[in-house]
Amino acid sequence: MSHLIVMPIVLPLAAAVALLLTRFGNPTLKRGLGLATTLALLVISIMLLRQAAGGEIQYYALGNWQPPFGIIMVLDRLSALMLFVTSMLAVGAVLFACGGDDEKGSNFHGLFQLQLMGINGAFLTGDLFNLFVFFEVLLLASYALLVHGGGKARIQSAVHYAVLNLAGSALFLFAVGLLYGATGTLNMADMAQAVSQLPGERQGMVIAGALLLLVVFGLKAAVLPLYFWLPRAYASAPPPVAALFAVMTKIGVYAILRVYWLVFGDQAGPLEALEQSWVWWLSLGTLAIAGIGVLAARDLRLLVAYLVLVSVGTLLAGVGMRSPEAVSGLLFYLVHTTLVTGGLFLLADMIGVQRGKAGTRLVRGRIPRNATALGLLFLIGSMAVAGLPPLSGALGKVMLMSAGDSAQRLWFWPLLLATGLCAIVALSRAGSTLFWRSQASDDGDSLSPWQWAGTGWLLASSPLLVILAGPLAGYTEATAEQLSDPQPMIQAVLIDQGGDQ
Amino acid sequence: MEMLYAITTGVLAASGLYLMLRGRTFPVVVGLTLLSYATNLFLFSMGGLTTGGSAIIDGKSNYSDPLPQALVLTAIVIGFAMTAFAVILAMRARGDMGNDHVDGRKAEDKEERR
Amino acid sequence: MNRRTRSLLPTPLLSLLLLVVWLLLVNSVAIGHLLLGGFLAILIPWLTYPFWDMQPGVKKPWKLLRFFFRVIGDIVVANLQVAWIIINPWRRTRPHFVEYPLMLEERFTITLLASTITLTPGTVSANLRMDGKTLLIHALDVRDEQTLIRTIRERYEQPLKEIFEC
Amino acid sequence: MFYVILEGLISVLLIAGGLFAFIGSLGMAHLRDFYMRLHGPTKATTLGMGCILSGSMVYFSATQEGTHLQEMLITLFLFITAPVSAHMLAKTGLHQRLKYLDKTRGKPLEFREEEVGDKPVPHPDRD
Amino acid sequence: MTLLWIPLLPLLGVLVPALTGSRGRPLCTLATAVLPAIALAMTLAQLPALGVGDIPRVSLSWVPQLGLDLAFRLDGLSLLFNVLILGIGLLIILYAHYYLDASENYARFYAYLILFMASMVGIAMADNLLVLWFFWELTSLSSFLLIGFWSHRSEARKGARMAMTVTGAGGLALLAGFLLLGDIVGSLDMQVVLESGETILADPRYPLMLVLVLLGAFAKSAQFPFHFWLPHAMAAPTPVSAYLHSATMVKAGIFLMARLHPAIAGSELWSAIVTVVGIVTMVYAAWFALIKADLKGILAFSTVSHLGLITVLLGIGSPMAVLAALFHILNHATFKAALFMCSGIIDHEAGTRDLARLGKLAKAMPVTCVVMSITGAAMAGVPLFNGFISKEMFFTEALETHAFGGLSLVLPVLATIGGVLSVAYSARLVHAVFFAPPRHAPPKTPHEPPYLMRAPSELLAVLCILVGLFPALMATWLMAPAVEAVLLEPLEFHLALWHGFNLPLAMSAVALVAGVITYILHRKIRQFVRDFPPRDASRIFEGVIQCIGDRAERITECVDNASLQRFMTLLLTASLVVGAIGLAQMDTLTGAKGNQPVDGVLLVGALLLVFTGIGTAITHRHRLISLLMLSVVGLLVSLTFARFSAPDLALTQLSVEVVTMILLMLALFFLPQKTPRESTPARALRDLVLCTGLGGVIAGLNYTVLTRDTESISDFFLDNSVPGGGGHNVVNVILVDFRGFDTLGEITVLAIAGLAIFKLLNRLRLFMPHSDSEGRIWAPDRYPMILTTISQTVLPLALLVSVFIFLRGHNQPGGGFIAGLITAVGLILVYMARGVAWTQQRLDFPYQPVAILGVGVAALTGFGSWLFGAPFLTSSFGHFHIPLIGDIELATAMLFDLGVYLAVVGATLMILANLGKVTTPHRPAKEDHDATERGLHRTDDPTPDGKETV
Amino acid sequence: MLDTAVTISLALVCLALLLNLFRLTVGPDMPDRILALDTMYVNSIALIILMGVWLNSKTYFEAALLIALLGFISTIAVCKYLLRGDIIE
Ligand code: NA
Ligand code: NA
Repeated sequence: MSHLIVMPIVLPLAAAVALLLTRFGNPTLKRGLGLATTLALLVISIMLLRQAAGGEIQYYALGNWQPPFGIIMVLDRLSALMLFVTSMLAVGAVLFACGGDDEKGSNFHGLFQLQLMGINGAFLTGDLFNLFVFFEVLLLASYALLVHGGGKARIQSAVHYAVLNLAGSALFLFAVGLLYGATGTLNMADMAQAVSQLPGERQGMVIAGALLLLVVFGLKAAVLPLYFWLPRAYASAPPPVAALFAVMTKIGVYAILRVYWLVFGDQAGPLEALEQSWVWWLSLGTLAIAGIGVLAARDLRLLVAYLVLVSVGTLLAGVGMRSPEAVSGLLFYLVHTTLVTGGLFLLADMIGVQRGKAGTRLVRGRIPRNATALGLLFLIGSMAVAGLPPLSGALGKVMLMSAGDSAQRLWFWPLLLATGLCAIVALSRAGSTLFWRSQASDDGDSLSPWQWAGTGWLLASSPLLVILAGPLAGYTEATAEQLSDPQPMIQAVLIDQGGDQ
Repeated sequence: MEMLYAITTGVLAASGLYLMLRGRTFPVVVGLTLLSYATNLFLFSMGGLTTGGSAIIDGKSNYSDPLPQALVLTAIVIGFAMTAFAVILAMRARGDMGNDHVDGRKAEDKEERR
Repeated sequence: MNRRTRSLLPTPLLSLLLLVVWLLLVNSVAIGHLLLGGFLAILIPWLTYPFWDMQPGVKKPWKLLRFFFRVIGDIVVANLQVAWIIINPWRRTRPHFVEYPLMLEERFTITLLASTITLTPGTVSANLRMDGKTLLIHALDVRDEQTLIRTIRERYEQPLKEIFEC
Repeated sequence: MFYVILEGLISVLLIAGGLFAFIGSLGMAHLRDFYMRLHGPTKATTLGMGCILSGSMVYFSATQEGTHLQEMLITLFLFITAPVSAHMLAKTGLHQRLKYLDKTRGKPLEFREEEVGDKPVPHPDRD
Repeated sequence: MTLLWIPLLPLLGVLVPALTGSRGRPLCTLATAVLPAIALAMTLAQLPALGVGDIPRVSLSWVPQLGLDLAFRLDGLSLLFNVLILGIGLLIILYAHYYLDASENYARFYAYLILFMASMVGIAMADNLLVLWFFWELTSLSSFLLIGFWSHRSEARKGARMAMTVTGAGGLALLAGFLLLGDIVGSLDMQVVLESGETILADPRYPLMLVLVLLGAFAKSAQFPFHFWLPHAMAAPTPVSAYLHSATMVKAGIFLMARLHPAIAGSELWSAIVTVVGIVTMVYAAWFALIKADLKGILAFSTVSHLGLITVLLGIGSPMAVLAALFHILNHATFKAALFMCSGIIDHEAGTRDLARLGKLAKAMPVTCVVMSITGAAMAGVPLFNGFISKEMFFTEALETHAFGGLSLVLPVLATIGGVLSVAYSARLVHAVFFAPPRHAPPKTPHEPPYLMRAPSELLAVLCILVGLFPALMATWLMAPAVEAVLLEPLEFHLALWHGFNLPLAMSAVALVAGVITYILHRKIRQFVRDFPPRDASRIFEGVIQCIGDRAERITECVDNASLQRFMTLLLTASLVVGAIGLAQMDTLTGAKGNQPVDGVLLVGALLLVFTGIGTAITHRHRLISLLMLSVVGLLVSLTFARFSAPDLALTQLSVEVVTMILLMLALFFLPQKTPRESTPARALRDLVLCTGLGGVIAGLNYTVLTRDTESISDFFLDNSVPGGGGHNVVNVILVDFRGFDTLGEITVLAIAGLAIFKLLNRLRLFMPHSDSEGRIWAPDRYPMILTTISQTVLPLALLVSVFIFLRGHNQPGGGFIAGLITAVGLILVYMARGVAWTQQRLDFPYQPVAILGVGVAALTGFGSWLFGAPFLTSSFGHFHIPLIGDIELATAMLFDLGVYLAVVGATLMILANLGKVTTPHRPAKEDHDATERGLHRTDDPTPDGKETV
Repeated sequence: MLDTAVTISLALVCLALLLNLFRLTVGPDMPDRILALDTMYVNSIALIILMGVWLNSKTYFEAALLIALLGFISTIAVCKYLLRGDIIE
């Protein structure tokens, strides 16, 4: 019996407990523990990735209570991939934090591990209410991390972020309640089963529940009318936190994929693809508004935040296409965009620190002391995020563009390309302002090697993704295939109850 | 009875939501609490309304649905944690911004930019 | 601060109270519950000992019992009187703020007295002045201030002083 | 016969309790100043609760096995806590110098401006 | 495999300058040149294979899902371009060695240059559409870096951004075009694409695809109307201009048209678009070349013009036109690169490129003068130089095409006009610089540059002559395979200087004569032009970008106005819409189960709830009243739970209620006591409508669920609670066993809340009012004696009740959570009654570790099951008989519940006590003073005062 | 007989609660409202106990116990708030 599946949740929890038991400990020790745990999570996630790559869907029944009664953690290709992305991102963020950001407030590493626990839990769980619980874990941890270090902007954006998400949590509960009331179960696979045999008199309840859930996930993912919390929150968050936040919107995307491809898959009859038109049109709107935001941003961090929004729009458009090719493409793009935007948040901070008073504002300021290295990283990051070849963004975009039918392309291509152009314009303007349009100067805070390591780790992933594009695309393709047929999942979880036990 | 219950839930939710739409942090937090009461009542009722029973195995048969109860219990705790965080965040925001507007604005420029 | 050494049974009265409460809670006098209750009755006072002021010992337990029943009786009578005041709209009330000079000196006994006054309908201990020497009482319907003071003194304060302070 | 008497007893206790609770609240609702209203609820807490709890004790002792004295605990707890509430409420009322009926005799120190001597201070909210 | 090294070597070469940069410039230059030189040699080595009709190709699988292979080919066209790119590139490296100032970062410059070179080679050799696009975009990027190399200059930055934007946009269009093309063909493989011309032309998506591809090509090759970026790219150092903007990058668009010629040309649409755009560009740019005053500006516009010429030829598309196009590519590259280098030399030596300040340089720079004259003549199409031959061929093709029916005559006319202008600006270039007197003196005294700086241009000038004289000998070996690659079949042709007296020759003659005349008149022309307001493309472009940026900012500000109320409105509206949609799907609101009867208590309860719920909202401006209303709602909700058979919930709700009230009041102290009236009536009404709507939807959904029966998984819990979970209280068994994982998450949330709040309270600035909202100074009595005395009685009782509630939780209502809250409330009461200092002295354990320990204990219970080979959180229980005490049941779930208890106590105290603590040291000391003055002495204040008056 | 008695008692307690609500709403001063709240707590104990008798179930006893033990703390807190502003000082 392998406990590996649950490790991404319980390991950070254990580490967090160890880290938090004393409020004031040796910072080196804390860093070491935080880093070691994060690296261990990376190793674990790679092992899980290899396990999942085989195609078998495994689950882990907590408390040995079998589904649909107990809570299960499900490992399929999708969840393994998300775990992997998270731990990759986390390594970069923790490395960076060790450069000094962790000491700017209390309990950074402990909270960071708890945040990881929440995120990993959200990716693994096969139970809708448990998903709510993990959402709350990751949200509260993110509130705490968002205000790490304090400052007006952080507090202000935290108010918006927290209040909106609290309302979202309430809506989540309404949705879970409705779905339980209509289907009598909380296990998502079981719910899928129940939806396929749903009497007509309860259809409206399921629709309302499912769409409310979509609102909640849309809020997390930051889709058009619900994205407003994102730009300021991300722009003001402490850099390692902002980096980790790069995966937060993806949780929303993941949740949409998970719930709607499983519960409202082809077995759902009239309820199949319930979310599709909503997601599709709103994602296009998001893409458009994000592109405008990218052009409007007068601050590097805000710019990156809007680029995150662009990636959300792009990803959700992939979800909205609702085809296996699109899912494959969006997953590839997801890996890329998460790591790269995370790296860009870190980089933005490094640049801001070195520019003194100008900070990350896109105005004439002094030239960063390590302009060459920073410039190179900025170049890599910008190219990747703008979708310029030969970096990973281009591949992801091409994969998404190749998916979808011609009616969808008619909308998607122009928007995607236009936002790409917006990104190019904005980033070239930003780059030329930051690295060119400035006075040279020798002062400015020096950067810690940890910060270089963290940023480098994340940005280097983009070229790496290009080199490994073949295998990764193969994996995402298989993932999409696995996702598009809910039957094996239902069987693995419900009928084949022996499972891995 | 069910109708009465549903109306009550709806009214509580509406009141909470109305408060959440106010422009100052404290009413928003109060609204949040009120909304979570409504949410809990809603979630609780998903197992049906049982009179004179309980979810305690005692040989009688009038059991209420224990699962929603457990869920609501969890939701209550989480709601408390969230309320606590929100209200202290409101405090902090007031401390940092000098006013308690949800957008951190002074009272003067409140209305025109919504 | 004067942190006293913890003895095994620092406050026997409290321990007794806790044991009784425990047995009432579990609604059983089984030996197991007695043992557990006894254990808790010792453990909890031991744990909360620092939170207690110096506790006056009960000098005359039987007087305490008599005091208790007297108060119960007074409560019943006063209840009826006050209920009559409330439901009879023609009855004229004679509210009065009475400043009651305290004889008692211990915090605990003062609290007991104030509580007793409040529990008896018709009078409420409204304020204990910060010097601890005067208790302001609001009475719903009294004919004469001095009578009230005398009654309280004789029926409650004197016994309490005897029970705890002498 | 015994049960009829018992049932009667329980009924009387419960109704009496309800009545006292009601009268207490009635007093709280219609007496004329805060300090007088404060007297109302003491009824509910003392005799009202006492009657209802006794009724319940008798009822459960009669219908279920064993004796049921747990309700005493509620009375005990109420006797401990209710006076503090009332006391604190009265303190608050005095602090706020809530108006009392003119016919109230005795003018305590707490109401004498010249003794307390503080003047209103602008509240920082009015910014 | 050697083929792979040709693009790869230059790519690796990017690192060379970076590595050798510190070793001095000569070594760096040399080292940088090595790899491209090898690549050039390897390219030439493939020539024999081409001779026999083979096309060397190499392909590595990359992303098969996408049809993307790392594939390269080296056909004639690639070869031609490789020779240009690498050959001229090497010359440029040499030239740049001398051109750049000593202070400049040559290593970086070389790196950029090589990066560019590599991407161009990649374009030329790409054998997969996507690979081509990859390198295509890389050229945009590297040219961005190169143009902006002198980053301190504003025009360099602007020029770079403009080039990036225009070519980047074109690149995106190209991508769309390529994907469409790939879709039409079914493959991205270049060979397949080239062989599918007929399929492509027949496809309905062809026009769209064609436009997209051409957009990319035109943007890159600076064709009208995308020409404007190129002159501004001249802000780059001259080696860059010479390389990118004459010889190579701008040719990428041309290359693309040539490359895809077999696949996408051959339609009328193609000829129409390409020819028209080409001819317009040619004339239009030539005109501007004539009136520009900047040396490089003239060259830039002339480049645009010549690119237009080549475009026209490709648009005409006949085999000979293709040949002419390719030949002109070669010729243009040689003379224009040389011209740029010369202009760079002049700029370098004279310190200016402004024609007004240059003149009579023939004496000071004789060699440069000769070189520039030769190459200028080649550009003008003077016989004996290479430009003449290709231009002659162009005139021939212009005459021969009939693509435009009756209007076909327009083409040769326009071509001739272009020729005239071309001669005029060439003449002006040479004459004004070297022979005419300057109007102002140049900043530096000009002299010849070092020999090796001149050498590349001299070499190119010689080539111009040699090709001009012996075209067949000099160029056929390059042209033949190139033409074959474009036409997909060999073409019989003979390149010759002399074709006899014919119409094209006449056109050339006209062009020469009229050109010279035009030059003589050009001052008047320029005078005429000056009357028009100048339209600087850069300023317009910047203006447009700025305008777009501002507009974007305004839109963003307008949409995202940083108002939480709007965001919340949107969120709620979205919920309302989806909820209503769901509700609308219900046939009947009331389900089969129907309503149970209502009794009076329920009615009163509902009435109270509704009343206080609405009351909370109505009274929200008086915050404390609102809070009291809320408290009643909490109480009634717990009564509701009790009423509907959920004692655990009632207990939990009650205890949470108390803690919440304390919490909210603690916080309210630091907040305004009243909310100002802010909402306009319209707004309040809107909110009211929205909330009523959403509340109605929620009520409706609740009602639909309540009146329908659903079979659920709950029976399992009822059945297995005792046998499987060892507890009779099913709710508790679910919490600590069946769904213990939820509970673990839940106490984690609670602990995190504590941590987060600790963070928020750190260095909190406080607004501590010294009076209440009515202006009353606070009461002096901090710790009312009766309260303190009672609190010390309640605490042990609360602890006892906690133990009771905890121990019975598994079988009766209760459990760790409620027990924890009761304990916490007991302690909070002590805090309230006796203050922080007093309590803290007696309660000297830190709360954070307690909370975390609780989470840890719960987690450890989970790990414990691993020892028995069971999944995380698997519970076990057993009944034990202990003498005297009797049977007791012990379950691991109890341990878990203990963790819950600890976490709750710790977290709650962490929140409340920390919050309470915040105020203590800050409290104004004034009050104590006042209290003393008023004679309200405190005789028995238990608090050591010293600490508080800090 | 018992049923009637319980019903009458319940009705009286409900009426009491409504009267409390009246006082809570009209005030006029904060202490009045707090008093109403405090009384509501006590009356709800009565309600719970009566419900227990009505349903012949002791399941709700702890809820009543808890109100008796902890209910006053809200009242104390609000009073302390009005007196001192800071309830934990
Ligand atoms: Na429980
Ligand atoms: Na739970």
